[in-house]
Amino acid sequence: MTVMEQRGAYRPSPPPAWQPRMDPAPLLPDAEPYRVLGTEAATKADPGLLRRLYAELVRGRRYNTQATALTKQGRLAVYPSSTGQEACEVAAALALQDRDWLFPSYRDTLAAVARGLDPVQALTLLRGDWHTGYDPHEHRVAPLCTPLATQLPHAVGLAHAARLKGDDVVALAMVGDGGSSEGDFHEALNFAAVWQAPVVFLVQNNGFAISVPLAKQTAAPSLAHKAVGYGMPGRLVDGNDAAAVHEVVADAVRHARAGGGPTLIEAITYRIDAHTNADDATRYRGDSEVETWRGHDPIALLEHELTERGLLDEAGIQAARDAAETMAADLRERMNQDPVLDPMDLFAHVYAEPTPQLREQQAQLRAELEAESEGSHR
Amino acid sequence: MTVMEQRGAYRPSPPPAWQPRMDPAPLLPDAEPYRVLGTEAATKADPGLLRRLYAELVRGRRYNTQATALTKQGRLAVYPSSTGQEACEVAAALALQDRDWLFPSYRDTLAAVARGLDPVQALTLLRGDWHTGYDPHEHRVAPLCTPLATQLPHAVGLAHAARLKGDDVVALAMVGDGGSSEGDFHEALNFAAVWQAPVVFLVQNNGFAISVPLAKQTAAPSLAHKAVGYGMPGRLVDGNDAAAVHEVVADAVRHARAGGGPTLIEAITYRIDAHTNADDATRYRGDSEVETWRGHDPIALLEHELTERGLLDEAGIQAARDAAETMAADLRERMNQDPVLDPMDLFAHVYAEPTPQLREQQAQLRAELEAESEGSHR
Amino acid sequence: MTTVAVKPATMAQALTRGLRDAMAEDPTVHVMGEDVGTLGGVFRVTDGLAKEFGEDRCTDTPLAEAGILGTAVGMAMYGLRPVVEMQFDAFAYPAFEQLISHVSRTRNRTRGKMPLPITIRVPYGGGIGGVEHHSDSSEAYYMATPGLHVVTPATVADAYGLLRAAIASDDPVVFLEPKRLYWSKDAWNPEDPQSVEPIGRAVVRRSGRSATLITYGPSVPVCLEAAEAARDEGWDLEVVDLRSLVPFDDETVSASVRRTGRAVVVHESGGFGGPGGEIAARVTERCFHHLEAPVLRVAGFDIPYPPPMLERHHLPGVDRILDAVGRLQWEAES
Amino acid sequence: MTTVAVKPATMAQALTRGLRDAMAEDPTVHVMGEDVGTLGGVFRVTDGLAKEFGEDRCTDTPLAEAGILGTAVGMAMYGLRPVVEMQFDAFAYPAFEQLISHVSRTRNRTRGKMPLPITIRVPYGGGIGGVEHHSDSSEAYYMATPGLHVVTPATVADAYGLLRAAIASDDPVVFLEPKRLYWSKDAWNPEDPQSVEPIGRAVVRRSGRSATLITYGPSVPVCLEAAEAARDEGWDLEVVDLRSLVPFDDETVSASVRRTGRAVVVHESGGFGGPGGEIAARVTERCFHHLEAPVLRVAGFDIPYPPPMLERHHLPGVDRILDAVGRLQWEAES
Ligand SMILES: Cc1ncc(C[n+]2csc(CCOP(=O)(O)OP(=O)(O)O)c2C)c(N)n1
Ligand SMILES: Cc1ncc(C[n+]2csc(CCOP(=O)(O)OP(=O)(O)O)c2C)c(N)n1
Ligand SMILES: [Mg+2]
Ligand SMILES: [Mg+2]
Repeated sequence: MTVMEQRGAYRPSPPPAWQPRMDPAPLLPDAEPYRVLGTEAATKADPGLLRRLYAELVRGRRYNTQATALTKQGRLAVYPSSTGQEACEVAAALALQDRDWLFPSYRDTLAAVARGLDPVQALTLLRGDWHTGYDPHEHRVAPLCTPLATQLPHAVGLAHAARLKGDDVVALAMVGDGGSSEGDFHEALNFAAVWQAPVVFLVQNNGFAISVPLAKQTAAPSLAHKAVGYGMPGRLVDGNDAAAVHEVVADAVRHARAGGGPTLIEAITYRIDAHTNADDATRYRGDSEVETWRGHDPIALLEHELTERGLLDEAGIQAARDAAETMAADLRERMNQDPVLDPMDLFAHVYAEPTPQLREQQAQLRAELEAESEGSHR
Repeated sequence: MTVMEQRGAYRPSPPPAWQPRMDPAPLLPDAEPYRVLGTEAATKADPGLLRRLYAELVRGRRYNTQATALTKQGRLAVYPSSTGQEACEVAAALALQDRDWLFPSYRDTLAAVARGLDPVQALTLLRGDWHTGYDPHEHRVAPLCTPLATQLPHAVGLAHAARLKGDDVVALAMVGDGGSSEGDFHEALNFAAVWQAPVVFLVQNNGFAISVPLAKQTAAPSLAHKAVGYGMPGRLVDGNDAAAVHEVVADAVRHARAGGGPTLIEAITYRIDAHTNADDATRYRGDSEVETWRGHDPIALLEHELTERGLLDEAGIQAARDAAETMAADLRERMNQDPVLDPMDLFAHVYAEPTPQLREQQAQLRAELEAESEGSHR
Repeated sequence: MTTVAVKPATMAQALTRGLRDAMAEDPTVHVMGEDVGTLGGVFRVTDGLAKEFGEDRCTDTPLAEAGILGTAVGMAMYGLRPVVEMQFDAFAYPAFEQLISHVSRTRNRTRGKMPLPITIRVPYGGGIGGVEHHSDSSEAYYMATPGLHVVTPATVADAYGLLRAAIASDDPVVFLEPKRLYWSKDAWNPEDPQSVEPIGRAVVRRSGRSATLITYGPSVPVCLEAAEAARDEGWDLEVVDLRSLVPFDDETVSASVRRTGRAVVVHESGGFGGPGGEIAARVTERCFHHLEAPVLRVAGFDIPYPPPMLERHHLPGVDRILDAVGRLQWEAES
Repeated sequence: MTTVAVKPATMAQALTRGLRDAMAEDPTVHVMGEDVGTLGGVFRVTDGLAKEFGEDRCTDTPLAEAGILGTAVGMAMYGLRPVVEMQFDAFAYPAFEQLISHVSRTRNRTRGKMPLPITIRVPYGGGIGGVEHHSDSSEAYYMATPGLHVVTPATVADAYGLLRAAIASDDPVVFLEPKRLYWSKDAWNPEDPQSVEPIGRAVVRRSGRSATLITYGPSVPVCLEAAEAARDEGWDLEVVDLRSLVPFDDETVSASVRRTGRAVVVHESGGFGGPGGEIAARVTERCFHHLEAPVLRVAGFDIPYPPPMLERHHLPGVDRILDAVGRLQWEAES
């Protein structure tokens, strides 16, 4: 039917009804990051939980300082400290059930440890040993992920698979503010929303991607505002308020588990240390900014709340400190032992069975090692 | 300073002030797609512009039917028709100034032709001839882009470069609803917003990505809602209303040119034909849906408005029709001539200068062609 | 035992059947990709699967290749066996980071704790008049990525057998489907498909004594045709179909070249940095003293895949193969 | 003519100087990438450029490699010469679609109308104790992509010269910077840098008569060391530094191998499907009758790059090179 044939007979109908698939308003984050500590909400929080969070935060901070010290002693190749971000790490991990999965980025050793991972096994990657020193299935912690944002679609796929199987498992995926610029972030959030997969995305907005400040990373009102573009709720939370992080993540996990689909959470926090021990943060930021954030320290915030309310006394603080020191001493001692790696393991897990080519290379290396150990080599 | 050292002296300060970088409200699209035809706004539209749009729409539709016919005659390898989407194609292109750039996808031949490109040159790719049969600099039309959404960062980079140079050039980048799921979409919009680049992103939401309906592509209230997550305004427009598309795109172009940064526009439209001539649309959608949309045909809509208001009469319609037929006849005739391609051109533009390796291969092919033409070959 | 009439089937049909049988046998097999559900894929290879097994088992995904492969990784982590379709060769490129950084390495990274049994189906190669980005031969990228298996069938029976083996493999397999062989037909009985060949074995498709053509995928029929034509020139060519590029069957290939003393590697992918370099080098390492001439290569030119109107000049054809055979220093013999 | 004292400089310093000089000479040269501005890059190669030329000329981009390269394409379309930094080898993978589908092909696609003079700097290779994804040798991917030049310096002077040539090239150049040579020092006068070498010429770094080591980038110093050690075994090895993988300098390489009659290709990248296959194959095609033994390859194993604690077992070292030289069938000589 050409245009001219249409004419005459044609009376334009109204456009096929346009209906937004949902009201965007409830998806939008609040203007202010959600806080619990120092607010009315704190009085409703479970004291046991707060105390547990406190102990874990103290332990986490000690882990960070100990690991950083180990880099100076050459016992770790590199350590991306999460000092200042312990509330995000610990509270988010504790908001999960045992059967849930954690998808950490390279900075999230603490979250993995908070899930029960052995503190030494969590560090094999950063020590220069094999990448994943633990069985991911044991504590349901995926390998620490280095290529930014690439772990997010994995979390979506796993959560989707669990749902298809009828398991009420939720996946928590962690990523940084910088990582939110990667295409994989976009694709993961979109798949999650379309599939209504039980995933929670937690962006730790710590102000920087190495040296690049947030203002060069995004022009959005907040990273949480990205949620509406996928049709999922966005939440903003004070990332240094462990009680608030726990509540917001736990809410999102519950929502996901109940079949409500994914949530995007932006936690506002700050990286107190340099990007890693190898980084020189003075090249891109001033001390005063760091000092301001030290005044909003996640441990001090929680400690203040607990002591003010009589839920923690000197003895309790001392107990947390002692436990942290015990962990640190154990970590130090075990990290001071040289791991024994077998070079022949280079070929062991490239495939289920080594290819003929790998078997040849295996034989070559074996011969070299034998020659070396016989001292007969050049 | 350990936690314990901090204690005592520590009085928690309020969190470092959190300020959303901008009020999200103005970035959000309206709930209803913007319309002009059949509304009060139409009375304010420039009659000359409306008549020009009409002539171009009629020509565009004829181009679509002619090109589709050419596929049946084996004169085109494939043609992705934009029948039903002519208002988006034409009105968007006409909203640009001469110095602006268009970044079309593979479906946007019409937009390129509306910018003045020769109708035959615009079809070399789809004919099986060399990909880009025109000089992109001549009409400032980038090559028709096949890998979805990959042209979007190009548009951002070009607009950014122009701005750095002080040229007030705007880039219009076109993409489909399906393409909005690609990571490149996300990265392009984010770069554009951070750089405040003068780019306009036009998503033609035609309901399908080949066979996949929008509901499997996104769960967002609308694709335009994605804008807020980048910190740019999102606009929704009735993509079959040429006057509305022209106005919304022209507004966004003006905004960009004035230094206001990028805009994301979602045009609601419908692909009346199959994905390409090779596709069988009956496998994934019913006739009734197509019929509904035929009732909201972009040409009929505009024709109705113009005739109702006495801006177009039978003679005017006939004139548009004649012009379209002339174009179609010319296209038919010229497309019926076999293009002459020189096989030696395979090596001409891989690099500025062929590498020694390519020169060897060139010599080999030359020898083969000579042998072939001498009939001496097997 | 009943005898079933053996009717000709196309490669596309054999692939569909392979997917169907795998899904029927193993509920953890999931098919996913763009347009694989309702439409049955642009080549109809997944036709009917969504209907038979439901949309949760054969899923139209959003349009994002990294997302498709990335979510498949997560699904595999939870015990599923995703079979991912990349719509065309060049549209697999957005998924390369997931492929290289995760799919190929997760087993190794986790010391065997997290194998990723993912099959990545890639319709590949030219010769079908496709516009740009629809005719790439990208096997060089996959071959250079340790941790992946790379296979490609040349016959209807292999299409079924190798696909079943790929899906059954506990490792990721890039399964390259030669587009222009989709409609090639062969006597093959879908009701009684031949036993599944293990991945990693080449096969001698034609025996000969003069020289060996080493090839795979879409170039196999071309080489067989060349071998027929070569008889007029007095050459009796052997044709080896590699079937699997990784692992590589050195045994079969070297045995053939030791027998014939001459070899030409034939593939459609670009020559420079392409598969032929590896193959020629390893054959030479193993058969040096049996070689009468250097192993030659007939490949696509080192250019972006050309437009349809010129592709016949680019693709290795019978003449170009025979020219190469002619350059195998036959003088030395007499 | 004044004589200037020639002080040692590191390769990183030479690269910084190369960028600076190019930016000073040509206002269309723009540097962009993650952390290249304020920080000066994680390897400090772009140190000081943002300060000297402003943030518009040396730009910290959002964190998205496809976006970086994709916007660079658009900038090049408008007449700029972007120099893009990929922070580490493995973080270039997200940009592969832009690289393969556009960067390498746009000149060809537009019949020369839209050249893309983009330089892509990729710190690459291992040996620095980097954790996973920080030590890849990905040159095989780039070599297999027609339309790209691929170069890699091994000396301080070449770092400057090749980088200047890359930025001056009207074609896209993948510029591979051997990470572990960043801090290597050489007598090199930044105030009077040597003339810029054209891209595409290999160089004989050490002359010898017994056999040729063909190598490039981070393996050049290793080969020179091996050549020294080989003197004890009575071998006088020639070392050819390719400098440019695309285009490939067949002339220099073949001339050397014809002289010596034996060759070993040495590189850090995986062997299977790696650059060595191509190199060995083309040397053999050209020098077959001069070869006393097959061209051998010493390469990284066909495994994902190992953890730092094991990398020394993976990387081709002096011993492994000498072992290969020893297998060049010297018996044949006597
Ligand atoms: C794909 C990719 N590109 C680049 C890098 C290098 N890199 C490592 S950390 C980092 C910054 C990450 O910033 P953000 O996401 O904010 O996380 P944070 O370090 O602040 O925790 C960069 C660029 C990487 N790991 N992966
Ligand atoms: C990266 C990439 N993946 C897949 C394809 C194959 N493909 C071509 S068109 C198309 C659907 C596009 O849908 P949409 O973006 O909505 O545009 P439309 O066809 O509706 O205009 C697909 C999947 C492609 N061209 N590029
Ligand atoms: Mg950060
Ligand atoms: Mg569409």
